[in-house]
Amino acid sequence: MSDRTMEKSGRAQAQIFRRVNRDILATLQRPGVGWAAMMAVVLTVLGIGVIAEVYQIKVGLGVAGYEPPVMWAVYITDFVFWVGIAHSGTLISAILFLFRAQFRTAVYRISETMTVFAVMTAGLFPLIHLGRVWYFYYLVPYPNERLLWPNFRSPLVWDFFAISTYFTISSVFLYVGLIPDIAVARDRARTRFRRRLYSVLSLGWQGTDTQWRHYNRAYLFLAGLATPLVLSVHSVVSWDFAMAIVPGWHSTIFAPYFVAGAIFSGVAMVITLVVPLRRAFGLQDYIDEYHLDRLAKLLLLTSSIVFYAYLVEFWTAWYSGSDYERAVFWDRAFGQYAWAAWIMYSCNCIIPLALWFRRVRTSWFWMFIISIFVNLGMWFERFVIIIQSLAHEFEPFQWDYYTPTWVEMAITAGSFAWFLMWFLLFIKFLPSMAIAELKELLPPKLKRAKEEVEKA
Amino acid sequence: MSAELLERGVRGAFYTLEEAAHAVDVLEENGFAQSDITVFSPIPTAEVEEHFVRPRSPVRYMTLTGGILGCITGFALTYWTFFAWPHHVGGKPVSSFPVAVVIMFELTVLLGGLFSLAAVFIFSRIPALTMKPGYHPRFSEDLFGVFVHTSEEEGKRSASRVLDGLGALEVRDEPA
Amino acid sequence: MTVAWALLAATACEPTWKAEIVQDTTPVQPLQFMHDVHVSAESIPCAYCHYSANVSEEAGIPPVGTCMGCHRFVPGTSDAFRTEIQLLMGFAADSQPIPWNRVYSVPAFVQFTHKPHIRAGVTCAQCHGDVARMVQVSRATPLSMGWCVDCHRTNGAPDDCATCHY
Amino acid sequence: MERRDFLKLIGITGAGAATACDAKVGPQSLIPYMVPPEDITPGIPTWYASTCRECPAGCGTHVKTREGRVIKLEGNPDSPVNRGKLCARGQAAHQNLYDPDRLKGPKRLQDGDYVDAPWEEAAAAIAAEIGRLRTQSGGEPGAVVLLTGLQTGTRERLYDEWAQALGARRVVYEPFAYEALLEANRRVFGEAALPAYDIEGAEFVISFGAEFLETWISPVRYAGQWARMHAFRGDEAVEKGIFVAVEPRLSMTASNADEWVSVKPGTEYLVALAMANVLGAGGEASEWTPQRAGEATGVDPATIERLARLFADKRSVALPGGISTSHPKATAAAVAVNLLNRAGGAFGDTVTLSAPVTGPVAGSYRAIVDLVSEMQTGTIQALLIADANPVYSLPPALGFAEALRQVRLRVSFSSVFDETSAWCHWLLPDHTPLESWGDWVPQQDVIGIQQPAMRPVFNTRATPDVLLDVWRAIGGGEEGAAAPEEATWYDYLRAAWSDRAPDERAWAAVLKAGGIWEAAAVTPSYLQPTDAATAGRAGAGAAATAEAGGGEAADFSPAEFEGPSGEGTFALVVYPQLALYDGRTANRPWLQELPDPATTVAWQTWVELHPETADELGLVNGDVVSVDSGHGSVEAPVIRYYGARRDTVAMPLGRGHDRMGRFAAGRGVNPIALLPPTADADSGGFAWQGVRVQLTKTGAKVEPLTFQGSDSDHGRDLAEAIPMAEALRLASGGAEEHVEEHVVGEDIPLTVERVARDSDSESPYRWGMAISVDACIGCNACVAACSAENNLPFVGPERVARSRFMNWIRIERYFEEKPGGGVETHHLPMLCQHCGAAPCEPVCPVYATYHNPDGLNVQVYNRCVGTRYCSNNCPYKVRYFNWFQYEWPEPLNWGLNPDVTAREKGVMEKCTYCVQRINAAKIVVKDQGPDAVIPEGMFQTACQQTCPTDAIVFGNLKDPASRVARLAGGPLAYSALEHLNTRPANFYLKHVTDRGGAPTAEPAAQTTGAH
Repeated sequence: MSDRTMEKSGRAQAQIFRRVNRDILATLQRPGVGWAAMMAVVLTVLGIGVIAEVYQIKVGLGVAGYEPPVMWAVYITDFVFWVGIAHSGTLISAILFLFRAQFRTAVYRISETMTVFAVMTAGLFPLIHLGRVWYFYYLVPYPNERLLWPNFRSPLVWDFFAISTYFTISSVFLYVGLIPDIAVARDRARTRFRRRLYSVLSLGWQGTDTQWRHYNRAYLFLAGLATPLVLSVHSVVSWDFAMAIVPGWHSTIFAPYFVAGAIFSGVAMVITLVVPLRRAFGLQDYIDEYHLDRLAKLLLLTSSIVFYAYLVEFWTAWYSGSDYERAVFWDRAFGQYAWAAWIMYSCNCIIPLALWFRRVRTSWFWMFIISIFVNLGMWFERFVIIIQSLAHEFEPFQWDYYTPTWVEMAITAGSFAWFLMWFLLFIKFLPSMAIAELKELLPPKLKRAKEEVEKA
Repeated sequence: MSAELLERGVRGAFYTLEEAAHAVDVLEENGFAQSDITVFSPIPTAEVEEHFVRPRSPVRYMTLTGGILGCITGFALTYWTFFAWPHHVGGKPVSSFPVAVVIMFELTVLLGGLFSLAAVFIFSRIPALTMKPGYHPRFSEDLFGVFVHTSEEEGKRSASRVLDGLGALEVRDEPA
Repeated sequence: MTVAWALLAATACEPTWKAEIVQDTTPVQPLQFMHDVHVSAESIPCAYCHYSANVSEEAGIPPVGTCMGCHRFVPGTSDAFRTEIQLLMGFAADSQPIPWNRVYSVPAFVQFTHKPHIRAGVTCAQCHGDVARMVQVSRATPLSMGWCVDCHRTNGAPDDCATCHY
Repeated sequence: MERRDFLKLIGITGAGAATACDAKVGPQSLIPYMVPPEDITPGIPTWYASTCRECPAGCGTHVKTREGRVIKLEGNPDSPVNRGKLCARGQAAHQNLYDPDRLKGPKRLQDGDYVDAPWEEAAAAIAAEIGRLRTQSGGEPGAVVLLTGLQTGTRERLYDEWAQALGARRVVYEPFAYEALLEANRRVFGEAALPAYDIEGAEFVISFGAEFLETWISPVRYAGQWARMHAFRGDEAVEKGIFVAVEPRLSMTASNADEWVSVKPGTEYLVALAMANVLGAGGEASEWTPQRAGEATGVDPATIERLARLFADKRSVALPGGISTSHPKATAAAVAVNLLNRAGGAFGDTVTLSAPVTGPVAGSYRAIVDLVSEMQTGTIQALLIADANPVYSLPPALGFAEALRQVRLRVSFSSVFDETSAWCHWLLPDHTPLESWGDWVPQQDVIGIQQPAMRPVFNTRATPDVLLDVWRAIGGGEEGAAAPEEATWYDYLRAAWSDRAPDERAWAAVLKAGGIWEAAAVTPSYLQPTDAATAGRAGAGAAATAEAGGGEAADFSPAEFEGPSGEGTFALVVYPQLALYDGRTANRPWLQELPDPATTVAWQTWVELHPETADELGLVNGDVVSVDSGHGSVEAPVIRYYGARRDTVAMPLGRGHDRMGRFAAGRGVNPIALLPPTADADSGGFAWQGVRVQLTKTGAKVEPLTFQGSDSDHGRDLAEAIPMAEALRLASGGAEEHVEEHVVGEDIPLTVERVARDSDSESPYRWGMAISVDACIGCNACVAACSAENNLPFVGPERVARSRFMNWIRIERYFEEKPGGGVETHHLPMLCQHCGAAPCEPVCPVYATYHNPDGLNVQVYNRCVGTRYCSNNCPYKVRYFNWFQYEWPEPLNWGLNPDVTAREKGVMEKCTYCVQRINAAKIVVKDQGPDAVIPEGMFQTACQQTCPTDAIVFGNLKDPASRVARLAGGPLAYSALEHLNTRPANFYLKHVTDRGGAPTAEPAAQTTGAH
């Protein structure tokens, strides 16, 4: 390569780098009316949720629709749903990082933030669901005057450890990834407040070779640690159910089944968030059909696993010869909660079959629609597993039918608002794409743009 | 280039990481110690690392330490509480290793991760209150910087010559 | 996040039993009964007044009649004493019980019983302090769960939860 | 309500010795007694023997008080009536005492409002008014009427004397007065009395509509007798008796029968008649061949013949009563059953007049009908009503309320403001029985004493005292006797007892014993076993009919049900519900919340429909239907019930009050509104049955407040049954046939030895239970006892609708299809199993539930954070969560047991095996040394204590000699959901079915109720 072509190529790269900076930092511009309107809606819904929760604490958990034997209901459904959402983030950022899957670059930041906020949302529900939330600290192992410790045999204590570890590690992972990009924002900040903010948050990052060297190592190890963690967290969550003797819960398939389901729902949520975000911020050059196609394939893969797990559940129930298992699964498909089960089967197994078609996989519209259905389906999956199994347990005297109340619906809606509030704040204050990594591995469209500049 | 900066060294800027890495090689050939050369990069610098003969990043040891510590803590915590006030539950034995494994695993990951974070902070010298000399905001944007720490006039001349010879750009604040 | 929750929860729901626990370790009594005089100087055994401690869960608070058994003949040796004894006479004359204030109390979910403790040879002072030297009775021990459990373990008493909580 | 609050009130309630002090003293105060009452030590319960007055049965009670407050009732073991047992109503009796809606003092009507009036003023005013009326009417008796419920003993004597002395008339009105039985017995025996039925001594019991396990005459006594006759526990190889119920709906009593013969309402007795005919009774009975009776009743003639043979072959008794003797042909029905008893040789054997039950009250409905017409004509000037609520319990068509308005002076002595009080000028609340002196004669040779267990809660006054005051104020008058010398009711009572208790020592002994029980043998000569009876049980000749009919021929035609007919019309059966009886107990929340044993409905009045009928009408549970009889109509939700006949609907009595208090008013409907004021012509008894109704779907829907999820146990090892023959073989040492079991580890099948090891090796105890499904009749007495002992809150209908009931013990009622058709009903008491390998324990994150050294599964309320994981993981679903802070409206909270923590919202709770009683026993037993062990029977759990059939046996499984260990090690023992290997400490004893007689395959015709 002659010096001249090299220089031309270098100039082209710099031009593209500048464009990356410009495009991504553009998302941080002063929020517009649309953003403010969305925020207003979100805060209102959140407010209603908070009121519902305060009312529930004051009056008692009975204001929710619990109907024994359904002692866990929508709150735990929400909990598992949000933990599930949290999973694809770390999967995309950590596992795909280790596998060097290039398409992750464009979407990993969004999915990581989604992870952190989803864990923050999920973490609320075990508390909301407690009968005496003001004694939640009984679950924390610390020396106390009662000389009592938590029971480490309880999957709920494992949950406490798993969720807090996961929250910590994924926050660390998100933050470490953000440091170089915050430095970019710092260097281009226009207002004093933002400059201050980003200076503090970037911790004085300069992108020197030494910093990058340790940074790369640490990032790799964090990815390495996060990978088993992401698998373990949803396994632990699944053990909340699998360790119980409830027919419909007590199953060895639960851990892999839950992990696959979590990734499934997480990828769907990524798509749900990315599609409007790309449009709103004009990031078409960064996220394109290539990414969508890859995400769709991941969705299809996990959908197939989930589908398989559903079928296996029925098969094991039949093959086990256990009357209780058989009764629960018969009831699941044809009983009082069949409506919920069939929503779940349609959304999670039937509708994603459309992803076998490339035209669907690369269609923004259809992918968005499918992702919404998958989200819905996965919420109902947890609803069915938790509520239907409990409603049809060993004791026929105690079979019953649960319906939620406004309090549960308000709190569920509030949890979405809580999640979206953080997400909206994030996209306006921190770079929602990995600038440094985008520069390193240009997305296809930018690569083509670079080549065009070089040719010119 | 400000006078203050010039007192501490010489800076050159390049369009590509390859050029910057090449400059490092040439500077070394010209007798500059690796420890005196800093490369600023807007992108992760996996390639550049090959040009430096620097010890392997010690982050790994911190991660390992954190992990082992977490594992031990997990075991100690569970077993201590088993016997601190033994309660019989579900007809199971008072101590139960499989239970400890879960806690051990979680704490391994937790402390491993936190120690890794600490390692980045410690070894990358962040949070940093002052900026390293030779930095320019465009190094977080589109250019790669090479800064040679030298206070001697001759060194400065030599470094400038080398960098100019390699086609380094004078860094200007260009509008983004 | 959790802190926020804790605050919310704590403000919304102060545990009801906490309000029922005596917070004041040295409450002012309606009349200044002097345990020191009665116990040390007059050597009256505790069970003379607290009559049901060895048979019941409650120690028993003496009726005014018990006081008057002696004070009909004991008018008091000093003005200060006489004032208090006059108060007592007042209660007796009006047939009004004396509204004492509690010094020791455990939450409602603790089923404490005096009898087995007395049978096991626990002295009154072990829990109630050296009342013989107290002018005004004040709480001498923390009555916390750890405190109970420690003593139970030291003395081989059961540390099963259902000993006290049911 | 906490323990300390008790202390604060010691001064108020200390049996009269203490003077009142400010009730608003805070919980941090310590209020001593002024003078400590001799029988009260703070912290130690004081017991008083008394007599239960919740129904006329008169069971003996022991009333437990703490610091001067009643906290629990238990049966008096010495009373021959109930032998230490109580029913659910008895267990809830102190909710009457602490009813927050009781009248708090005397009131009089002034300008449309009730205003407080002092007792003296009340007595004076009433005396003046009565005096004036007497003068006006010129001493004509009958202008003043004292209307009371059934009374016996001294109180009845006082009422009668009072009425006589003041020229008044006494009318006795009791809704269920057994007039037809009395009349039939008068015709047969020449004496209008209720005979003693020896259920215990019989081998074959056939009941014609007599709900003797629920409400009929003396249910606790009969339940005990029935259990001793019928329950097979496997501890002895003696074949037990057979029980057959002939009635138009599967009542709780019928559900315990080995065979329920479903019969058209109003024709039950034709079965009896045909049976008598088969046994050769002749006379009137000879017209009723099994074929003819079969056509009229819908019962297969072969069944009638088979039952007749059984009746003849065994020592038998036939019980007339309940719904089969409360229709327009009631007396004929009772005579028919008498004929059967006669023909089958039961007279003088299992049916005797040796100890007739309670005082005769013949004609009580007839008397009230007369009274109404007199009131309408204005003859009655003053009406004083005590212990009766006729406005509620009489059909509105009779017009009692309207007639009442014609009376010038109306006085109510009811302690609650009920439907009748609402029409009265004076409300002079009586003490509740727990505050009163009195006595009660449940049968000729038994007198129970009633003594106040605590000072009156409110400003109430014993009605006899008020009457005495009135009497004294009026004076003897011209022809009236002077008021008795005794100043008070107590003195009067004491004087009446002077024969039996001449001195204070004897009186104290009576009070301690709770009454006097003599085995008086008063056997009228004509009831001596006749030749016919001794010669052969089937041998009564034709002459017997005339003799048995007492010369007055009975008209044995089927009872006609009037009212609409055709499509969508049904015969209506109304029946007293077990918890609410005739409605008098409706304001007791525990009883409102007590699930009905048959339908498991609480807080509601329902319409029972057979599921197939409901399907035809397109009705599901909770669909509100309008029930119209032509005399009135009510709306109530449908409950589909396999025990209903296709041609019949049934409705329970007891609800539908519009007064009485917050728990009763506006709750459910009163089916009495549907009934015409028809009486049985022969006896004058009210015809509770006898009307047809039209059902119309209203389109409205309410939540059916049933407790039961599924009617079947789906073959899960919950309620297990074994044929009698097999049970006998096993009990006499036969080897168990090898059955393929799910083998889960070496512990299956569970043995009592294995379960006994599930406690600390150093602990001498492993508490456990042996619960006989065969003995359990589903009466829910245990539920009420548990509520009282363990401070179980009532949750109210809204929460029952969400299955949030809090009963630590519940009776699961499962139907099982019999191989030959028909249904078998199993009553399965379900409570915490205190498992050795409890699934609930390891999942609790905070050790709030764990296994204690004595083998209890302990729930620590104050440690619980409320994850509810334990409940999810409990296969028996016996853990209950406090969804709210459950409230005890003052003074209901006075009845809380201070030894049991009242739980806070957000915590889980469940059966503790009455750990407070275990701990109390431990503390006491260690007086004998640190290693002393609680002996068998030193204490009982509340459920065991009250179980009328002794279905629950609690004890130490580690003691091989204990009754529980022997039963649990017996051949009938099994564990619920055994193969889950939770190692429950509760062993169930199988339901013993297929007793001799009932064929294995039954003809379809008679199993209309089966499904």
